[in-house]
Amino acid sequence: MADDPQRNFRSSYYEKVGFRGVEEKKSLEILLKDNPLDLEKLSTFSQRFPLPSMYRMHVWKVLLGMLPPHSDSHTMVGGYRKEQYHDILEALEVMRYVNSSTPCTHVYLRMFQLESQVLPRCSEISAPDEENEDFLSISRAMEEIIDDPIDCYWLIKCFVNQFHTKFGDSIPHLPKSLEHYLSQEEPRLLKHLKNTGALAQLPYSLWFRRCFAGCLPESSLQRVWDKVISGSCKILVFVALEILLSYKIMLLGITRPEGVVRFLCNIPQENTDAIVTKAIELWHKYCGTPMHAV
Amino acid sequence: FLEDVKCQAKAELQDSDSRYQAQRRITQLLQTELLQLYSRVETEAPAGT
Amino acid sequence: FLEDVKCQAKAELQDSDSRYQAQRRITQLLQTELLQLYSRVETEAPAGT
Repeated sequence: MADDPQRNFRSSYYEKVGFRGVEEKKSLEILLKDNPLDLEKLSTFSQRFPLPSMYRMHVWKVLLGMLPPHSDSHTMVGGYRKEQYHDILEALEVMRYVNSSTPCTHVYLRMFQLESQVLPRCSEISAPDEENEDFLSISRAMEEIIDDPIDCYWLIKCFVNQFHTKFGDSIPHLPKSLEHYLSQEEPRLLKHLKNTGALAQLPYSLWFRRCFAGCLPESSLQRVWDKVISGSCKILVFVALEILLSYKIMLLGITRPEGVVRFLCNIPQENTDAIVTKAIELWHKYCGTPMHAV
Repeated sequence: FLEDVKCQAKAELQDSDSRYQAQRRITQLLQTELLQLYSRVETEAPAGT
Repeated sequence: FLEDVKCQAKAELQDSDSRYQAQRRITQLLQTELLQLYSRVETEAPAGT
Protein backbone atom coordinates (compact mmCIF):
# COMPACT_ATOMS: atom_id res chain seq x y z
CA MET A 1 0.00 0.00 0.00
CA ALA A 2 2.74 2.40 1.03
CA ASP A 3 4.22 2.05 -2.44
CA ASP A 4 1.06 3.13 -4.19
CA PRO A 5 2.26 6.35 -5.83
CA GLN A 6 -1.29 7.59 -6.42
CA ARG A 7 -2.10 7.24 -2.73
CA ASN A 8 1.12 8.93 -1.67
CA PHE A 9 0.49 11.73 -4.06
CA ARG A 10 -3.00 12.17 -2.73
CA SER A 11 -2.09 12.19 0.94
CA SER A 12 0.74 14.65 0.41
CA TYR A 13 -1.72 16.77 -1.54
CA TYR A 14 -4.19 16.82 1.30
CA GLU A 15 -1.46 17.61 3.83
CA LYS A 16 -0.44 20.51 1.70
CA VAL A 17 -4.01 21.74 1.42
CA GLY A 18 -4.54 21.35 5.17
CA PHE A 19 -1.47 23.39 5.95
CA ARG A 20 -1.95 25.89 3.20
CA GLY A 21 -5.65 26.15 3.94
CA VAL A 22 -4.97 28.20 7.06
CA GLU A 23 -2.58 30.51 5.23
CA GLU A 24 -5.04 30.93 2.39
CA LYS A 25 -7.88 31.76 4.72
CA LYS A 26 -5.72 34.42 6.35
CA SER A 27 -4.77 35.98 3.05
CA LEU A 28 -8.42 36.07 1.99
CA GLU A 29 -9.31 37.76 5.26
CA ILE A 30 -6.71 40.42 4.53
CA LEU A 31 -8.16 40.92 1.03
CA LEU A 32 -11.65 41.25 2.47
CA LYS A 33 -10.49 44.00 4.83
CA ASP A 34 -9.50 46.22 1.90
CA ASN A 35 -11.73 49.20 1.25
CA PRO A 36 -12.44 49.38 -1.62
CA LEU A 37 -12.22 45.66 -2.25
CA ASP A 38 -9.81 44.77 -5.02
CA LEU A 39 -11.96 42.74 -7.43
CA GLU A 40 -9.00 41.58 -9.46
CA LYS A 41 -7.18 40.20 -6.43
CA LEU A 42 -10.36 38.56 -5.17
CA SER A 43 -10.88 36.93 -8.57
CA THR A 44 -7.31 35.72 -8.69
CA PHE A 45 -7.59 34.28 -5.21
CA SER A 46 -10.77 32.49 -6.09
CA GLN A 47 -9.25 31.10 -9.31
CA ARG A 48 -6.23 29.76 -7.48
CA PHE A 49 -7.55 28.55 -4.15
CA PRO A 50 -10.70 26.99 -2.76
CA LEU A 51 -12.99 29.57 -1.11
CA PRO A 52 -13.62 28.89 2.58
CA SER A 53 -17.36 28.33 2.85
CA MET A 54 -17.81 31.02 5.51
CA TYR A 55 -16.68 33.71 3.03
CA ARG A 56 -18.10 32.23 -0.15
CA MET A 57 -21.37 34.19 -0.29
CA HIS A 58 -19.70 37.49 0.44
CA VAL A 59 -17.11 36.93 -2.29
CA TRP A 60 -19.81 35.89 -4.77
CA LYS A 61 -21.89 39.00 -4.00
CA VAL A 62 -18.94 41.28 -4.59
CA LEU A 63 -17.59 39.52 -7.69
CA LEU A 64 -21.06 39.38 -9.24
CA GLY A 65 -21.68 43.06 -8.55
CA MET A 66 -24.60 42.52 -6.23
CA LEU A 67 -22.54 44.56 -3.75
CA PRO A 68 -20.18 47.37 -4.80
CA PRO A 69 -16.42 47.30 -4.05
CA HIS A 70 -16.68 49.89 -1.27
CA SER A 71 -17.54 48.07 1.93
CA ASP A 72 -18.97 51.20 3.54
CA SER A 73 -21.66 51.32 0.82
CA HIS A 74 -22.79 47.76 1.48
CA THR A 75 -25.52 48.55 4.00
CA MET A 76 -27.07 51.21 1.81
CA VAL A 77 -26.87 49.17 -1.39
CA GLY A 78 -28.18 46.11 0.47
CA GLY A 79 -31.20 48.25 1.32
CA TYR A 80 -31.69 49.19 -2.37
CA ARG A 81 -31.55 45.53 -3.38
CA LYS A 82 -34.15 44.66 -0.82
CA GLU A 83 -36.52 47.45 -1.95
CA GLN A 84 -36.14 46.49 -5.58
CA TYR A 85 -36.88 42.85 -4.79
CA HIS A 86 -40.06 43.71 -2.88
CA ASP A 87 -41.25 46.23 -5.49
CA ILE A 88 -41.03 43.68 -8.27
CA LEU A 89 -42.56 40.89 -6.26
CA GLU A 90 -45.49 43.07 -5.19
CA ALA A 91 -46.22 44.15 -8.74
CA LEU A 92 -46.19 40.56 -9.98
CA GLU A 93 -48.61 39.58 -7.24
CA VAL A 94 -50.99 42.42 -8.08
CA MET A 95 -50.87 41.51 -11.76
CA ARG A 96 -51.48 37.88 -10.80
CA TYR A 97 -48.35 36.45 -12.33
CA VAL A 98 -47.53 34.81 -9.02
CA ASN A 99 -49.33 33.91 -5.83
CA SER A 100 -48.47 32.33 -2.52
CA SER A 101 -48.37 28.85 -4.02
CA THR A 102 -46.03 29.69 -6.92
CA PRO A 103 -42.67 27.88 -6.46
CA CYS A 104 -39.85 30.31 -5.63
CA THR A 105 -37.90 29.43 -8.74
CA HIS A 106 -40.86 30.40 -10.96
CA VAL A 107 -41.25 33.64 -9.03
CA TYR A 108 -37.57 34.40 -9.71
CA LEU A 109 -38.06 33.64 -13.40
CA ARG A 110 -40.96 36.12 -13.70
CA MET A 111 -39.03 38.74 -11.74
CA PHE A 112 -36.05 38.30 -14.02
CA GLN A 113 -38.27 38.52 -17.10
CA LEU A 114 -39.90 41.69 -15.80
CA GLU A 115 -36.51 43.30 -15.27
CA SER A 116 -35.27 42.15 -18.68
CA GLN A 117 -38.49 43.43 -20.31
CA VAL A 118 -39.42 40.03 -21.72
CA LEU A 119 -42.28 39.16 -19.40
CA PRO A 120 -45.06 37.63 -21.54
CA ARG A 121 -48.68 38.72 -21.04
CA CYS A 122 -50.29 36.80 -18.23
CA SER A 123 -52.74 35.13 -20.62
CA GLU A 124 -49.96 34.21 -23.02
CA ILE A 125 -47.71 32.36 -20.61
CA SER A 126 -46.81 28.98 -22.02
CA ALA A 127 -44.57 26.14 -20.94
CA PRO A 128 -41.00 27.30 -20.25
CA ASP A 129 -38.69 27.19 -23.26
CA GLU A 130 -35.09 25.98 -23.22
CA GLU A 131 -33.70 29.29 -21.98
CA ASN A 132 -36.30 29.47 -19.20
CA GLU A 133 -35.42 25.90 -18.21
CA ASP A 134 -31.75 26.84 -17.97
CA PHE A 135 -32.73 29.71 -15.69
CA LEU A 136 -34.96 27.48 -13.57
CA SER A 137 -32.21 24.86 -13.15
CA ILE A 138 -29.73 27.48 -12.03
CA SER A 139 -32.38 28.90 -9.67
CA ARG A 140 -33.09 25.51 -8.13
CA ALA A 141 -29.38 25.00 -7.48
CA MET A 142 -28.93 28.50 -6.06
CA GLU A 143 -31.95 27.97 -3.83
CA GLU A 144 -30.22 24.90 -2.36
CA ILE A 145 -27.15 26.98 -1.62
CA ILE A 146 -28.77 30.17 -0.24
CA ASP A 147 -31.59 30.49 2.27
CA ASP A 148 -32.44 34.18 2.04
CA PRO A 149 -34.79 34.79 -0.93
CA ILE A 150 -33.53 38.33 -1.58
CA ASP A 151 -29.90 37.23 -1.77
CA CYS A 152 -30.95 34.21 -3.76
CA TYR A 153 -32.81 36.22 -6.44
CA TRP A 154 -30.04 38.77 -6.77
CA LEU A 155 -27.31 36.16 -7.03
CA ILE A 156 -29.25 34.21 -9.66
CA LYS A 157 -29.88 37.36 -11.65
CA CYS A 158 -26.29 38.59 -11.43
CA PHE A 159 -24.89 35.12 -12.14
CA VAL A 160 -27.05 34.60 -15.23
CA ASN A 161 -26.39 38.12 -16.55
CA GLN A 162 -22.66 37.95 -15.94
CA PHE A 163 -22.43 34.48 -17.47
CA HIS A 164 -24.13 35.62 -20.68
CA THR A 165 -22.20 38.86 -20.94
CA LYS A 166 -18.79 37.39 -20.21
CA PHE A 167 -19.04 33.96 -21.77
CA GLY A 168 -21.94 34.12 -24.23
CA ASP A 169 -19.54 34.08 -27.18
CA SER A 170 -17.37 31.29 -25.76
CA ILE A 171 -20.11 28.81 -24.88
CA PRO A 172 -20.64 27.51 -28.44
CA HIS A 173 -16.93 26.61 -28.65
CA LEU A 174 -16.78 24.58 -25.45
CA PRO A 175 -17.82 21.23 -27.01
CA LYS A 176 -14.88 21.48 -29.46
CA SER A 177 -12.57 22.31 -26.62
CA LEU A 178 -13.80 19.27 -24.68
CA GLU A 179 -13.13 17.09 -27.71
CA HIS A 180 -9.60 18.48 -27.90
CA TYR A 181 -8.72 17.74 -24.28
CA LEU A 182 -10.38 14.34 -24.43
CA SER A 183 -8.15 13.48 -27.39
CA GLN A 184 -5.15 14.35 -25.21
CA GLU A 185 -6.28 12.46 -22.14
CA GLU A 186 -8.19 9.46 -23.46
CA PRO A 187 -8.25 9.09 -27.26
CA ARG A 188 -9.82 5.63 -27.01
CA LEU A 189 -12.91 7.02 -25.28
CA LEU A 190 -13.16 9.88 -27.77
CA LYS A 191 -13.06 7.38 -30.65
CA HIS A 192 -15.76 5.29 -28.99
CA LEU A 193 -18.01 8.32 -28.48
CA LYS A 194 -17.48 9.35 -32.08
CA ASN A 195 -18.11 5.91 -33.53
CA THR A 196 -21.31 5.38 -31.58
CA GLY A 197 -22.61 8.82 -32.50
CA ALA A 198 -22.75 9.84 -28.83
CA LEU A 199 -20.26 12.70 -29.12
CA ALA A 200 -22.72 15.01 -30.87
CA GLN A 201 -25.41 14.23 -28.32
CA LEU A 202 -23.54 14.73 -25.05
CA PRO A 203 -25.54 16.84 -22.54
CA TYR A 204 -23.78 20.05 -23.54
CA SER A 205 -26.57 22.34 -22.39
CA LEU A 206 -26.62 20.74 -18.94
CA TRP A 207 -22.87 21.20 -18.73
CA PHE A 208 -22.21 24.49 -20.47
CA ARG A 209 -25.46 26.47 -20.25
CA ARG A 210 -26.66 25.34 -16.82
CA CYS A 211 -23.11 25.09 -15.47
CA PHE A 212 -23.86 21.61 -14.04
CA ALA A 213 -26.91 22.79 -12.07
CA GLY A 214 -29.04 19.67 -11.70
CA CYS A 215 -26.04 17.47 -12.46
CA LEU A 216 -23.77 17.94 -9.45
CA PRO A 217 -24.91 18.17 -5.83
CA GLU A 218 -24.56 21.67 -4.33
CA SER A 219 -21.43 20.95 -2.28
CA SER A 220 -19.50 20.10 -5.45
CA LEU A 221 -21.36 22.58 -7.61
CA GLN A 222 -20.40 25.62 -5.59
CA ARG A 223 -16.71 24.82 -6.00
CA VAL A 224 -17.20 24.85 -9.76
CA TRP A 225 -19.22 28.06 -9.62
CA ASP A 226 -16.44 29.71 -7.58
CA LYS A 227 -14.30 29.42 -10.69
CA VAL A 228 -17.05 30.53 -13.08
CA ILE A 229 -17.94 33.54 -10.95
CA SER A 230 -14.30 34.58 -10.66
CA GLY A 231 -13.89 34.55 -14.43
CA SER A 232 -13.38 31.13 -16.00
CA CYS A 233 -15.81 29.24 -18.19
CA LYS A 234 -13.03 26.86 -19.22
CA ILE A 235 -13.42 25.06 -15.89
CA LEU A 236 -16.76 23.73 -17.23
CA VAL A 237 -14.86 21.86 -19.96
CA PHE A 238 -12.59 20.20 -17.41
CA VAL A 239 -15.45 19.15 -15.16
CA ALA A 240 -17.13 17.56 -18.18
CA LEU A 241 -13.83 15.96 -19.15
CA GLU A 242 -13.28 14.58 -15.66
CA ILE A 243 -16.81 13.13 -15.59
CA LEU A 244 -16.05 11.33 -18.86
CA LEU A 245 -12.70 10.10 -17.58
CA SER A 246 -14.14 8.94 -14.26
CA TYR A 247 -16.79 6.83 -15.94
CA LYS A 248 -14.64 5.76 -18.87
CA ILE A 249 -15.09 1.99 -18.32
CA MET A 250 -18.83 2.36 -18.00
CA LEU A 251 -19.09 4.61 -21.08
CA LEU A 252 -16.94 2.28 -23.20
CA GLY A 253 -19.49 -0.42 -22.47
CA ILE A 254 -22.49 1.58 -23.74
CA THR A 255 -23.06 1.44 -27.48
CA ARG A 256 -26.28 3.40 -27.88
CA PRO A 257 -25.97 7.21 -27.73
CA GLU A 258 -29.22 7.51 -25.75
CA GLY A 259 -27.72 5.25 -23.11
CA VAL A 260 -24.67 7.49 -22.85
CA VAL A 261 -26.82 10.61 -22.51
CA ARG A 262 -29.10 8.98 -19.94
CA PHE A 263 -26.11 7.95 -17.83
CA LEU A 264 -24.40 11.35 -18.05
CA CYS A 265 -27.57 13.25 -17.15
CA ASN A 266 -27.88 11.16 -13.97
CA ILE A 267 -24.36 10.53 -12.79
CA PRO A 268 -23.91 8.95 -9.34
CA GLN A 269 -23.85 11.67 -6.68
CA GLU A 270 -21.31 10.08 -4.30
CA ASN A 271 -18.17 10.69 -6.21
CA THR A 272 -18.60 14.25 -7.34
CA ASP A 273 -16.29 16.01 -4.87
CA ALA A 274 -13.35 13.96 -6.11
CA ILE A 275 -14.38 14.63 -9.72
CA VAL A 276 -14.38 18.40 -9.10
CA THR A 277 -11.02 18.24 -7.31
CA LYS A 278 -9.47 16.36 -10.22
CA ALA A 279 -11.13 18.68 -12.74
CA ILE A 280 -9.59 21.72 -11.03
CA GLU A 281 -6.16 20.01 -11.10
CA LEU A 282 -6.52 19.26 -14.80
CA TRP A 283 -7.66 22.81 -15.48
CA HIS A 284 -4.60 24.21 -13.68
CA LYS A 285 -2.40 21.75 -15.57
CA TYR A 286 -3.63 22.81 -19.01
CA CYS A 287 -4.49 26.45 -18.44
CA GLY A 288 -1.94 27.35 -15.78
CA THR A 289 -2.53 28.94 -12.41
CA PRO A 290 -3.15 32.69 -12.34
CA MET A 291 0.13 34.13 -11.18
CA HIS A 292 -0.77 37.54 -9.79
CA ALA A 293 0.42 38.03 -6.27
CA VAL A 294 -2.35 37.62 -3.75
CA PHE B 1 -8.13 59.33 -3.19
CA LEU B 2 -10.41 61.72 -5.03
CA GLU B 3 -10.85 59.12 -7.79
CA ASP B 4 -11.81 56.64 -5.14
CA VAL B 5 -14.55 58.90 -3.76
CA LYS B 6 -15.84 59.46 -7.29
CA CYS B 7 -15.89 55.71 -8.00
CA GLN B 8 -17.80 55.01 -4.85
CA ALA B 9 -20.35 57.72 -5.60
CA LYS B 10 -20.81 56.45 -9.13
CA ALA B 11 -21.43 52.88 -7.96
CA GLU B 12 -23.94 54.03 -5.35
CA LEU B 13 -25.77 56.12 -7.91
CA GLN B 14 -25.97 53.20 -10.32
CA ASP B 15 -27.32 50.89 -7.66
CA SER B 16 -29.87 53.47 -6.60
CA ASP B 17 -30.92 54.04 -10.22
CA SER B 18 -31.42 50.35 -10.72
CA ARG B 19 -34.40 50.55 -8.32
CA TYR B 20 -35.83 53.38 -10.35
CA GLN B 21 -35.44 51.46 -13.59
CA ALA B 22 -37.26 48.48 -12.10
CA GLN B 23 -40.07 50.81 -11.02
CA ARG B 24 -40.31 52.18 -14.55
CA ARG B 25 -40.69 48.70 -16.03
CA ILE B 26 -43.37 47.95 -13.45
CA THR B 27 -45.26 51.13 -14.32
CA GLN B 28 -45.21 50.29 -18.01
CA LEU B 29 -46.56 46.82 -17.40
CA LEU B 30 -49.29 48.11 -15.12
CA GLN B 31 -50.32 50.68 -17.72
CA THR B 32 -50.57 48.08 -20.47
CA GLU B 33 -52.55 45.80 -18.22
CA LEU B 34 -54.92 48.61 -17.21
CA LEU B 35 -55.52 49.71 -20.78
CA GLN B 36 -56.44 46.22 -21.82
CA LEU B 37 -58.68 45.71 -18.87
CA TYR B 38 -60.47 49.03 -19.51
CA SER B 39 -61.11 48.18 -23.11
CA ARG B 40 -62.43 44.81 -22.01
CA VAL B 41 -64.73 46.42 -19.46
CA GLU B 42 -66.01 48.85 -22.06
CA THR B 43 -66.76 46.18 -24.62
CA GLU B 44 -68.53 44.06 -22.07
CA ALA B 45 -70.39 46.89 -20.34
CA PRO B 46 -73.31 47.21 -22.79
CA ALA B 47 -74.10 43.54 -22.40
CA GLY B 48 -73.94 43.81 -18.63
CA THR B 49 -76.35 46.73 -18.31
CA PHE C 1 -12.49 70.42 -3.40
CA LEU C 2 -13.03 66.96 -1.95
CA GLU C 3 -15.93 68.30 0.09
CA ASP C 4 -17.34 69.68 -3.12
CA VAL C 5 -17.23 66.30 -4.84
CA LYS C 6 -18.86 64.66 -1.84
CA CYS C 7 -21.64 67.25 -1.78
CA GLN C 8 -22.33 66.78 -5.43
CA ALA C 9 -22.44 63.01 -5.03
CA LYS C 10 -24.86 63.34 -2.16
CA ALA C 11 -27.13 65.64 -4.16
CA GLU C 12 -27.13 63.25 -7.11
CA LEU C 13 -27.99 60.36 -4.88
CA GLN C 14 -30.87 62.35 -3.39
CA ASP C 15 -32.18 63.14 -6.88
CA SER C 16 -32.04 59.50 -7.79
CA ASP C 17 -33.88 58.63 -4.63
CA SER C 18 -36.65 61.13 -5.25
CA ARG C 19 -37.06 59.89 -8.82
CA TYR C 20 -37.46 56.43 -7.38
CA GLN C 21 -39.96 57.57 -4.74
CA ALA C 22 -42.03 59.42 -7.33
CA GLN C 23 -42.13 56.41 -9.62
CA ARG C 24 -43.06 54.24 -6.66
CA ARG C 25 -46.06 56.42 -5.87
CA ILE C 26 -47.22 56.10 -9.47
CA THR C 27 -46.87 52.35 -9.26
CA GLN C 28 -48.91 52.21 -6.11
CA LEU C 29 -51.72 54.25 -7.60
CA LEU C 30 -51.77 52.06 -10.66
CA GLN C 31 -51.76 48.92 -8.54
CA THR C 32 -54.75 50.14 -6.52
CA GLU C 33 -56.53 51.02 -9.75
CA LEU C 34 -55.82 47.59 -11.18
CA LEU C 35 -57.05 45.78 -8.10
CA GLN C 36 -60.32 47.72 -8.22
CA LEU C 37 -60.77 47.03 -11.87
CA TYR C 38 -60.14 43.33 -11.38
CA SER C 39 -62.77 43.11 -8.70
CA ARG C 40 -65.22 45.08 -10.86
CA VAL C 41 -64.64 42.80 -13.85
CA GLU C 42 -65.13 39.77 -11.68
CA THR C 43 -68.36 40.99 -10.11
CA GLU C 44 -69.77 41.85 -13.50
CA ALA C 45 -68.56 38.76 -15.28
CA PRO C 46 -71.35 36.41 -14.13
CA ALA C 47 -73.96 38.91 -15.34
CA GLY C 48 -72.20 39.27 -18.68
CA THR C 49 -72.05 35.60 -19.48
